[in-house]
Amino acid sequence: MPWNEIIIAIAILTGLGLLFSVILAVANIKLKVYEDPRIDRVEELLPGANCGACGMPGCRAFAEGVVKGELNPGKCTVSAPSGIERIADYLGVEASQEEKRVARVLCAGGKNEAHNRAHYRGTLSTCRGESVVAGGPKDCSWGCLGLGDCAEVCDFDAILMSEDALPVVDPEKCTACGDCVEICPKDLFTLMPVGQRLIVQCKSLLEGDLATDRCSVACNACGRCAADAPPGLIEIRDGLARVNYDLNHLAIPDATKRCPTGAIVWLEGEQQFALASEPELPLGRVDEPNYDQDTYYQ
Amino acid sequence: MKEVDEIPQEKEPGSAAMIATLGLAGFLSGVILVSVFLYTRPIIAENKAQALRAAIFEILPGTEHYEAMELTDGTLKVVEGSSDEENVVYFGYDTEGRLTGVAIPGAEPGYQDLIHVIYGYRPEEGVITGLKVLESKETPGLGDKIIKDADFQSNFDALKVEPTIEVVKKGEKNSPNEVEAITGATISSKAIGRLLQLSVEKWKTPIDEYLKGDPK
Amino acid sequence: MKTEESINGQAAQEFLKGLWKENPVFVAVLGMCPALAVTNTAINALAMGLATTFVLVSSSILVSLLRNAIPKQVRITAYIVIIATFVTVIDFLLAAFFPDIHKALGAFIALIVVNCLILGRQESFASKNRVGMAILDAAGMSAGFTFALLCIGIIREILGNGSLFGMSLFGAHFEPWIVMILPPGGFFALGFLLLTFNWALQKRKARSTARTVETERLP
Amino acid sequence: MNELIWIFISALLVNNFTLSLFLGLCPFLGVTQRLQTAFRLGLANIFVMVITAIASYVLNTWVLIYAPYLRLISFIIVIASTVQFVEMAIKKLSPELFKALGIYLPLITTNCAILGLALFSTNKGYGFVEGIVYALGAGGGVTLALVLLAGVREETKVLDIPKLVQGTALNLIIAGIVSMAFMGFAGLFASH
Amino acid sequence: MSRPAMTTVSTSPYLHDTATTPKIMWEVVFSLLPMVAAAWYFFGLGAFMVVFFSTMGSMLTEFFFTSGDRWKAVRDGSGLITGILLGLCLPPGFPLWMAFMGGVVAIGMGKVIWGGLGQNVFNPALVGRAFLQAAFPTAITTWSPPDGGWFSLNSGNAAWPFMQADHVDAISTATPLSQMKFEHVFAPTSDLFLGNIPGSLGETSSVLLLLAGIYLLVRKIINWRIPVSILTTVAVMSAIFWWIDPKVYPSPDFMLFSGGLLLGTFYMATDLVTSPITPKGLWWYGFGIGFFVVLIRLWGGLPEGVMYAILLMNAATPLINKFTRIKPYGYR
Amino acid sequence: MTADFKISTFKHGVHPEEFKHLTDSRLIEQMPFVDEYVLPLGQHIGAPSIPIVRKGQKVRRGEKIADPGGFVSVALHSPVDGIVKAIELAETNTGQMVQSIRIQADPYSSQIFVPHPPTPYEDLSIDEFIRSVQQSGLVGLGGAAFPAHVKFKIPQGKTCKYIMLNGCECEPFLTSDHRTMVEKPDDVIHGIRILQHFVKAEKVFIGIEDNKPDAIKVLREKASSSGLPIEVVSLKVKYPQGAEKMLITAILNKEVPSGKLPLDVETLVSNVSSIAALSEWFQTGKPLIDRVVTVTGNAIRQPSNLRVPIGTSMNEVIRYCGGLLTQNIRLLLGGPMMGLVQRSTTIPVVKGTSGMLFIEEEKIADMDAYSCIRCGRCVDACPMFLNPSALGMLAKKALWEDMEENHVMDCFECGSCSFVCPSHIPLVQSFRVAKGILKKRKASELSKA
Ligand SMILES: Cc1cc2nc3c(=O)[nH]c(=O)nc-3n(C[C@H](O)[C@H](O)[C@H](O)COP(=O)(O)O)c2cc1C
Ligand SMILES: Cc1cc2nc3c(=O)[nH]c(=O)nc-3n(C[C@H](O)[C@H](O)[C@H](O)COP(=O)(O)O)c2cc1C
Ligand SMILES: Cc1cc2nc3c(=O)[nH]c(=O)nc-3n(C[C@H](O)[C@H](O)[C@H](O)COP(=O)(O)O)c2cc1C
Ligand SMILES: Cc1cc2nc3c(=O)[nH]c(=O)nc-3n(C[C@H](O)[C@H](O)[C@H](O)CO)c2cc1C
Ligand code: SF4
Ligand code: SF4
Ligand code: SF4
Ligand code: SF4
Ligand code: FES
Repeated sequence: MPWNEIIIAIAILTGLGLLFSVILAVANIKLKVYEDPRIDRVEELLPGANCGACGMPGCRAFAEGVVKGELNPGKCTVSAPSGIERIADYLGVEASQEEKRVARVLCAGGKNEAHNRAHYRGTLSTCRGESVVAGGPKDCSWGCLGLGDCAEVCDFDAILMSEDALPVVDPEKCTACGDCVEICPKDLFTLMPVGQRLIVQCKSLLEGDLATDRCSVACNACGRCAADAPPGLIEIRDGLARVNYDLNHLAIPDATKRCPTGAIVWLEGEQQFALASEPELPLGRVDEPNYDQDTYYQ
Repeated sequence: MKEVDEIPQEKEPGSAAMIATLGLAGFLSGVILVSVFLYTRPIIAENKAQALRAAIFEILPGTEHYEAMELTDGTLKVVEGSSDEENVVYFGYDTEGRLTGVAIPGAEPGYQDLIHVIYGYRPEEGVITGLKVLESKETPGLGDKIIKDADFQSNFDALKVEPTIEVVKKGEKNSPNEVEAITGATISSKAIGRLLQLSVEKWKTPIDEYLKGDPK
Repeated sequence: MKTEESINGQAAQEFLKGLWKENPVFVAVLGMCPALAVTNTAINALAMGLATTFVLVSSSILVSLLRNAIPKQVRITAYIVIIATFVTVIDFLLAAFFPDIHKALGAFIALIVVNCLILGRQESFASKNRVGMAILDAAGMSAGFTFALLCIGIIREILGNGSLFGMSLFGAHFEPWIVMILPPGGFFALGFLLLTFNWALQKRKARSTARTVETERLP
Repeated sequence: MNELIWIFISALLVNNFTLSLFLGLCPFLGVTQRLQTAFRLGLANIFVMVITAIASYVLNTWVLIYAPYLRLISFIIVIASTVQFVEMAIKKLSPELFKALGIYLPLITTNCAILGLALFSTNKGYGFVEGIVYALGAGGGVTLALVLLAGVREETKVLDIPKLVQGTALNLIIAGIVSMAFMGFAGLFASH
Repeated sequence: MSRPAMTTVSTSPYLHDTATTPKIMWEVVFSLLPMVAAAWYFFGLGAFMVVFFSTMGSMLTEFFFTSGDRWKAVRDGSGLITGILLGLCLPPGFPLWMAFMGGVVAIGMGKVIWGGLGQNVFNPALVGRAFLQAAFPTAITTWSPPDGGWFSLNSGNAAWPFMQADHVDAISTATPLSQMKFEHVFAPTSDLFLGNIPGSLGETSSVLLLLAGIYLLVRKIINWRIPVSILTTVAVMSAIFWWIDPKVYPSPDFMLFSGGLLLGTFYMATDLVTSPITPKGLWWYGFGIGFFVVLIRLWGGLPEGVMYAILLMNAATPLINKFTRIKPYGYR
Repeated sequence: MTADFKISTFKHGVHPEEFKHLTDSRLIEQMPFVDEYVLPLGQHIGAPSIPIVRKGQKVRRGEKIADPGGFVSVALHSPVDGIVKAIELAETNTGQMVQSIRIQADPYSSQIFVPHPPTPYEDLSIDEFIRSVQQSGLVGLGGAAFPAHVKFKIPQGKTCKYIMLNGCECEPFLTSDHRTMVEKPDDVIHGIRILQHFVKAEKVFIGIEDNKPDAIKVLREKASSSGLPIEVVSLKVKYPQGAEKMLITAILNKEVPSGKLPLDVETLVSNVSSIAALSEWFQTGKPLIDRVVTVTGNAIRQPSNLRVPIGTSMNEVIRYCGGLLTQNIRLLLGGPMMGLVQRSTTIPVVKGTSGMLFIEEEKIADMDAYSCIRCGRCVDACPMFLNPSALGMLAKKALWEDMEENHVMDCFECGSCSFVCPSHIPLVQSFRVAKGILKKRKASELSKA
């Protein structure tokens, strides 16, 4: 047996191991820097492949971004979906809870209710694009142009365009990020607490027939809702019914009953979604809801 | 989800644990590696030697055994085992102990990277008797014809090194010191030519001197 | 308490995910260097796959066994030592018993150490799971890796050399597409494989969504 | 001097680590979404490569002469620990530098290009200066490849790339085309 | 209430220049026809067939793989340019099936994958050509000399698909550039100028190329900065080395008129889509191409580097655009 | 360097066909009075005016009917003798419904404006002058309808070395400024005299494109006899020569820094017609109750230059000009390059209406759009030296922040880039969109902060 070689080999490796572990141990004590402990936790939940597929330089950097809220855990394409969920849940636990707000659309004049005044000819078929050309083809100059810029911009797929070419917000998916508020050229979105159920879905300042000539569901400022509602809740100002949400607790569906055009509505069912927080997920869930294979390849 | 909380909150490991772990890992790995190494070393050495032997027998026809010689301070000395490989050549002898030629390894940049070859050289006649490419990254199907192309290889059946080795286009060879290039791989062919020329220049004198001093 | 069946199911899942759903090459885009560098022939691809399998499975076992003993700060170094040991072992073994393959794979055997896939699996799986699961995971991942390498290797060898596992396919007059065994060919082969998979997935998705729409329409 | 230039050019262009030797592809395909990130990763790469060249020279000269077959494992231990140490040091001493470069270090430690550099330069028998020049060339080549790909990828954000192709598939094809373009450098300065 | 008649609205401006993208493309196609004719004249029918097959390859790919309006894509003429240019940078005896495949790769990998016209980063014709060069290096460097027969077909042309060409009649000659590189023989400039030399189909006649280039410049289809900077860089750099050692290094006029430099300069480097858009960027781009051409020609392993130089600078174009932003009015 | 031989211009820009021959030799006619006038309260940039009349109230021609709604706002006057019929929402040229005063003309009135004696402007203090201009309802007639008095008030610490009169009228088709210069050169010169009295500039330039030699000639004659430091500069015909930044660059060879005003390069730019109107206010007391409008295009029977009372319905203008040649037309307010397309012809002429352009719908070719081929024509056209190609591609992907970084906010929407783009990419349109979103974002950030 060439003991000599054996001893050298073992000595070299043990020596290197010891040497560097000492260096690292010292460094670990001397060069310690405080960091948010959640970063470690998230890093642990990540695959640790340091592959960079998320666009960040390594898992730790990604974890930092996630903890800071700058990144979506879903950007990690290597992690199994359940892992991503766990991270989201881990961080979600610490997120503060207030009443959920959602985006509401203040126009009900889809293509069947509100007609166009002009043909638009052009290759930029977006609401924004049309709105800079004579304010858009729609006769009602406040109304939704129906080309779905809002649906396009929503990162959470919370907006779908209805057959009537009107956006429909899914309150469950909406995170009140405000992107749709920003994009809509007609300023038709507002973010409001889900508890506000009495909504005037019209922004037209025209009164009477002038309003309803342009759109069959416009608010014509007849004042019936204001009469039927508890005093002070609804006011007619500048040709439009306006709900005073400071008195929201007084709101009742009856106010909408006599509206001749249906411009004021009481949200119910799917559109309402009054639950303040999401229901508890079942423990140990490993299924993959809505998981999209395509995201793997992005 | 509650699962998260089940992940044990590790307490800060002490430095001693770190040092011990790595030291131990090094130790164990040393043990494993040295055992595998000792077990495979003779086999690998045998493989290598066999490959070398095969190459030498191929480029020095009639060789029965060979001897490694190292160039130190301008003179050739017999060496045992491995050594600085750049300066080692192999003297081949036939069954009767007559010199069949010298196998000389060499390397030169080709189209992609260094081309490593070993070639047989007969000092008495000043001819190259064969060439084997040991390693090349030349383009498969093009530059790597220097390995397989029979026409190209036949250049080195008896290539005169005097006055100098020249590379010419295919079909233009008309004297024994010329190498016919491979069409479409002129660069690789030229690299071989250059390699041989430089290598012969380097080795000719020491070999001649050695043979003069040691007439076998 | 989990039932036997669900454990089996989970085990099968751990193994299968590596083959397709979390395939290291096609999906996670890990271990790209060997996947492209040594896949110019099918046989090299297979050999590389098997060598990686050996290293991945053995080191996963060890890491999983030692997962509670290794301090956090030095875990990467410790894993690397483990991996490097196994790589050196397979390097010696190949050199001793398959010298040709050893030569063809060249430095890329040594580079298995730094194959992102292997360290990644230790970090994300073996160090957090029991040995059984770790083995299954490693085996699945290696199988997926080998499978992917083989796919690429087969394409590149057929097009770039007109042969498969060294057997000539199209006769002597075939004009090989040399580019396929050159570096760009590696990129192209994997690129077009991914393209094809995307296409197939999209097709399948289109079909399945078409079906759901139909069922929705039923009363 | 000529020799050094050849080593540099060869590692930078002719035998570009990423595009012709297939080393360090994971970050090449992963961390090239943004130009700035890619460039910094490249710089960090150069840095680690130089450290590696030094470390491997030290190991080769003073340690591994006794047991050359331990090369792989010794290299990897030394590189991994040194980089980890440097990372800690930078983090402590200069948080800005850490933000700019340091966070890329873990991504590189476990990267083929680094170990490849150590192994290749040992195989080629490079000395100290040659080793460092080789490291600079190789690191420069990796940076070049990273930056080129990142530039093109940033551009693809404004292009109408079909959905089918987006992502890795396109990156690979871009890499393939750039790699074909780099084939033009083959044999550069070799015959002179 | 009766509704007013619907009017039509669209965005300003309501006046437009007469140039349209298809018009520009077709004008380039027509300017290429003399080159095709010259190729036929110098090399015979085979040369035309090479151009024809590469064009068919690109047009068919364009048609079958374009998503969206495929007729519109085919009609705009840009695929035709790609096909013709690809054909023009292939050697005369090139197997037709390879030329066809080049067209497929050019459009498939160089254009369709990127989303069609205007979206590609690399010059499609050169992607095709680089692919062919890497796939079939022997075939693409087998040059037949100009032979003058109007209907002569080279036996290389007729190889079966996917099979090797057997060049029975191929008296493979060296192009002026490979003579320069491997034998240090420099062809006389007058031959280079008129086109009586072996080489790719479109590379041979400098006179025609110059005329076409001037036409494109005058019509403002191509940006003058690109040819000016490329040609200046090549001329200056080669002049310096020629002055150092005229035996080893070729003269500037040889460098300018040999190989694919003029074709590349006037038609390929200037491809609108794949060249930078900022004025300063165009200078850098041209300089880079010139520099790489000289580098590869003088010291590289390959005799010709125009294609690689352009592809490399194509890859750098997004970076160039980014770092040579135009300074807007009011920021100076 | 004598002024006579210098032909100045700016860099980049485009050369659209001019079509000025349709109206450039037609004298300005007075548009007859009609039954009803609609006067939107927000015809100008800035706060809307505040009505001071009630429904049913009688008003006289030239009587003030609305006060300025703030400093950046002007008064509004009745263009006719008549009765206020309503104050209600009415559609205007922006496509928006705006509060407007509707006046029923008195059919029995002679509608004669009784001139006041000239105001002795020399006696006014600068503040009185500014207030007086604000009361005259004068806004810039060059298109933007920016309250003129705001421009005339040189803020503390700023100096104004040059006054520059913009007589370029670079938009194709339009000739209203041209005719004003030719027919009312004295008003222009007198306006300069008044303004010069308060501003005291070193030099007054009148920039005129050299396709209006008659205007150049007559103004040069008048200028030389005026005793004022006026130089009439002949400018190369190039669009958008009339944009104030381009005008300044052409004449002074200076650039207005980004986000800054001409005053930052010590210059005051005003349209020639605005200055003529200024002179009228001080000489006769006539506020801005009418303006010259070029009615032109291939779809109107009688292209003309008309002096139209503000508030006249466009339908009436069409009727007066002999009607439309076809029903299928497109109406643009302003020129063809920057003009605003209209959805209907029932809107009033407002202070900013410099031209009404009727184009046959069939003559507007349907344009196939292609991807940007990066031909760089837009880059060579953009007078602001932007990169419309890059901006257009960013806009397509809704990358607004990147567009801001690429200076989209400096774009003044001249349309040169869209004009030259061979791929017919709706460049300006998407820049308007981007600017809209960015402005909205900034506003919401401000309100949050
Ligand atoms: C992809 C590719 C690979 C090449 N590989 C080699 C090679 O391995 N060896 C070589 O000498 N030339 C190689 N070449 C260079 C060309 O074939 C070159 O034109 C040739 O060497 C010139 O020789 P010729 O004068 O016989 O045509 C390659 C070219 C390309 C495009
Ligand atoms: C072959 C050729 C070379 C040119 N060289 C220059 C030149 O070196 N410098 C230059 O300013 N214009 C040159 N021009 C003119 C330009 O095309 C262009 O007309 C000029 O730059 C106008 O720029 P501007 O519109 O920004 O004023 C050249 C034109 C051609 C056709
Ligand atoms: C693209 C563009 C073109 C313009 N063209 C003219 C023009 O031809 N004549 C003009 O008087 N003003 C034109 N303007 C408006 C001027 O920039 C400037 O606002 C005006 O001359 C100032 O005078 P005012 O306030 O009296 O209108 C143009 C503006 C832009 C943005
Ligand atoms: C001046 C000019 C040069 C062109 N050059 C090329 C070329 O070299 N290769 C090519 O494939 N297409 C060329 N085209 C066509 C077209 O621009 C090209 O296919 C686009 O890259 C496709 O998106 C050219 C077009 C023009 C107008
Ligand atoms: S963005 Fe506004 S206008 Fe467009 S569809 Fe949505 S709500 Fe309607
Ligand atoms: S864009 Fe944001 S606020 Fe609007 S619907 Fe989507 S999630 Fe809600
Ligand atoms: S003019 Fe049009 S096609 Fe040309 S670069 Fe500009 S946007 Fe692109
Ligand atoms: S519209 Fe804007 S971007 Fe286009 S040319 Fe005019 S200023 Fe430039
Ligand atoms: S395998 Fe080489 S970097 Fe990942």
